[in-house]
Amino acid sequence: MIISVVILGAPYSTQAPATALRFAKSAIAAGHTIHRIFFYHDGVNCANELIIPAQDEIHLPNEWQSIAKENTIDMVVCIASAIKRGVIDPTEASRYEKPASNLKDQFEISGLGQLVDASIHSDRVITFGP
Amino acid sequence: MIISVVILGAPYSTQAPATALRFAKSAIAAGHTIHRIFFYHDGVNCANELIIPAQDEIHLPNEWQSIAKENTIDMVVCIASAIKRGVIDPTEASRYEKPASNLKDQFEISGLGQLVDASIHSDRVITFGP
Amino acid sequence: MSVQKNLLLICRKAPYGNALPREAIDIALAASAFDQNVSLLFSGDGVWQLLKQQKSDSINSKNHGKVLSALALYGIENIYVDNDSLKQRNLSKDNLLVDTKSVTINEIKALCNNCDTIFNF
Amino acid sequence: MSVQKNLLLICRKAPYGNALPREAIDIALAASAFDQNVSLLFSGDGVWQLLKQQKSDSINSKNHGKVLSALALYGIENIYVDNDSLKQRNLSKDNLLVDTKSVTINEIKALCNNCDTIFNF
Amino acid sequence: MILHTINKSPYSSAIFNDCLRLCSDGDAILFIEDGVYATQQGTDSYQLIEQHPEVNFFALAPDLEARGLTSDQAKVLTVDDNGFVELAVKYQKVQSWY
Amino acid sequence: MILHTINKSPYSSAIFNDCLRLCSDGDAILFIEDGVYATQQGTDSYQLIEQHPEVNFFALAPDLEARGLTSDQAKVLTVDDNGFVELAVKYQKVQSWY
Repeated sequence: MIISVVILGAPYSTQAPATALRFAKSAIAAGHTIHRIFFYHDGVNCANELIIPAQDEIHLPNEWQSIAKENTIDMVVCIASAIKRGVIDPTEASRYEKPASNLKDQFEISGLGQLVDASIHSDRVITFGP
Repeated sequence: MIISVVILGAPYSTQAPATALRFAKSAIAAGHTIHRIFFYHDGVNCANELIIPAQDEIHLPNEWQSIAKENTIDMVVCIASAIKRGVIDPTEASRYEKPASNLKDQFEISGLGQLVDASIHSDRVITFGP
Repeated sequence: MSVQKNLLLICRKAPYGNALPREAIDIALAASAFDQNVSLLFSGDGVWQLLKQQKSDSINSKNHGKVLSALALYGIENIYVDNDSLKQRNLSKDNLLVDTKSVTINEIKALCNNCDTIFNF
Repeated sequence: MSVQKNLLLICRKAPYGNALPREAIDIALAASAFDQNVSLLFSGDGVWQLLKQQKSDSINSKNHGKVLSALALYGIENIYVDNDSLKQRNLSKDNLLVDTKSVTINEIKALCNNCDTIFNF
Repeated sequence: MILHTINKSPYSSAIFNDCLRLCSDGDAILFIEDGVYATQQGTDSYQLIEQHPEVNFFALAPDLEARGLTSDQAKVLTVDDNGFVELAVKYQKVQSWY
Repeated sequence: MILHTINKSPYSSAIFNDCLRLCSDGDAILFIEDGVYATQQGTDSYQLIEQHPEVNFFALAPDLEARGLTSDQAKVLTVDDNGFVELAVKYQKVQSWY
């Protein structure tokens, strides 16, 4: 089955990105295809390269990065949600004259159309709320 | 009266930083002293220099920056909350080998002792929850 | 995106305190722009979103009522409101700024069962 | 920080779903390290924080029970639990991993009225 | 005497009930943000307000206005941001419910 | 048929009630994260579970374990992460309550 996942909660504040990660791993292990992970609302913080978790805690952005790489999953960060939360790529940084960018590799900033597209091309869309 | 403010909610996700801002402005106008603003939990995102609000929306990080500058208010961002949420200063960036830092001017990263200190030296501590 | 699906957005949260209600409307607009068949149901605290005379300048926030007025511009016409939720809040359709169809719990269940995807915000 | 104040921390939220309960305990530890007089009250869903046999490896999270065990190391002894909140959840003090004083609603009001600062988490 | 602030709708969150339970006589509750939805007449939460004359109820005007609400002023007094500060000063402690 | 997920405690949030109201016969509710606190016997929320035999109730095992809880398995079946995926596949739609 083709499954897409929506993440609305921030890592280290809510459990949403961690629960979604376990779900995605199990879905892949069961032979399903994760079509896209869409990061929306506070979920966009998963893509912040500057996150430094405590040493005894799971590194959620790295985990998402790995699972996406290994399984060629599309990881899309909603642009409207991201820029107002301070998660920006080099293009935004230069457009808005910001001193740096912080979007993690393997994540891509794009529009809500990618969520609509995911809902069209997936058999299931499952949301992990804050 | 000496008042300190604690902000727990993220800007553009919750109303907390906006409500706290109006409260702080009114307190100053009434002749009170704002001793310290302590940014904790998701409130630390107020200090993210990379935030780009929509054009028709209030720029909360800039507003906090201005009010602190004009009234010499201490704005402390909790280090434990901040680094796991990807808000870091140049010191943290170099310690953890991150490609950039994003702490906004006028904000300072420090420990929870600053919250305890604020509660000792203020007549009132008021928290704005997420 | 040539496939057209039936998408139901359930708006359950009050406006202003949290950004989720606005972000939900953005999804509706995007889906409509991509020719999807979008229905909106305002239920629970979501019915507060529909209230007339919101004056959000007082809290330096974008007016949610105006956000909702974009629904008509995007041709989104299937807008439902949960009748029980209105009653529980001592509200009637006269208090609402958008033209909505008032629905019973059984009609809501039918909406949920007949769509392809549900987003619950 | 030579002044000593009475600080009451009301822990009202369940652990794991959100970081706030852990961050509240961090405040208690910091206040104690700075010689403040710290009291903790577990009330509402906060009483779940005290449950024995939490095995949070299953969700890749730090064990909240172990976080609480730091309270004793920091010499925090005024730990109260809301008796009504326990009952409402069909729990008794036998289910709890920390030694707590069970308090009634009137005792809780007295705690609130007799401290200098309240943090509600 | 304590000033309690409540920032969530009583239809979605239990904090209004939780807060009322801990209120002592003479305490105040100020509804802010989504908390102001508790102040509307003819609802269960308004009944709860009426049942607690020992508590002083207030609502933050900018939050009412933003949401298209008014207060009847009978049981719930409206205060502006300056009034919020005055309440925080008048009461000895502020306890935030969220 | 719909799989509903609930991730908040029934003592703090109204979503368990709100969700039950919208459930059709044969729908399933999976308690995840803080939602699993609804599954404990001898409580009001457990009574609510017992009163809805037309709904299939599940709880996510890793979240129960983390919190020091167990399920009696009588009215609420425990599933692991693989079981969560199986439920999402078995039911036609997933609706998330948070």
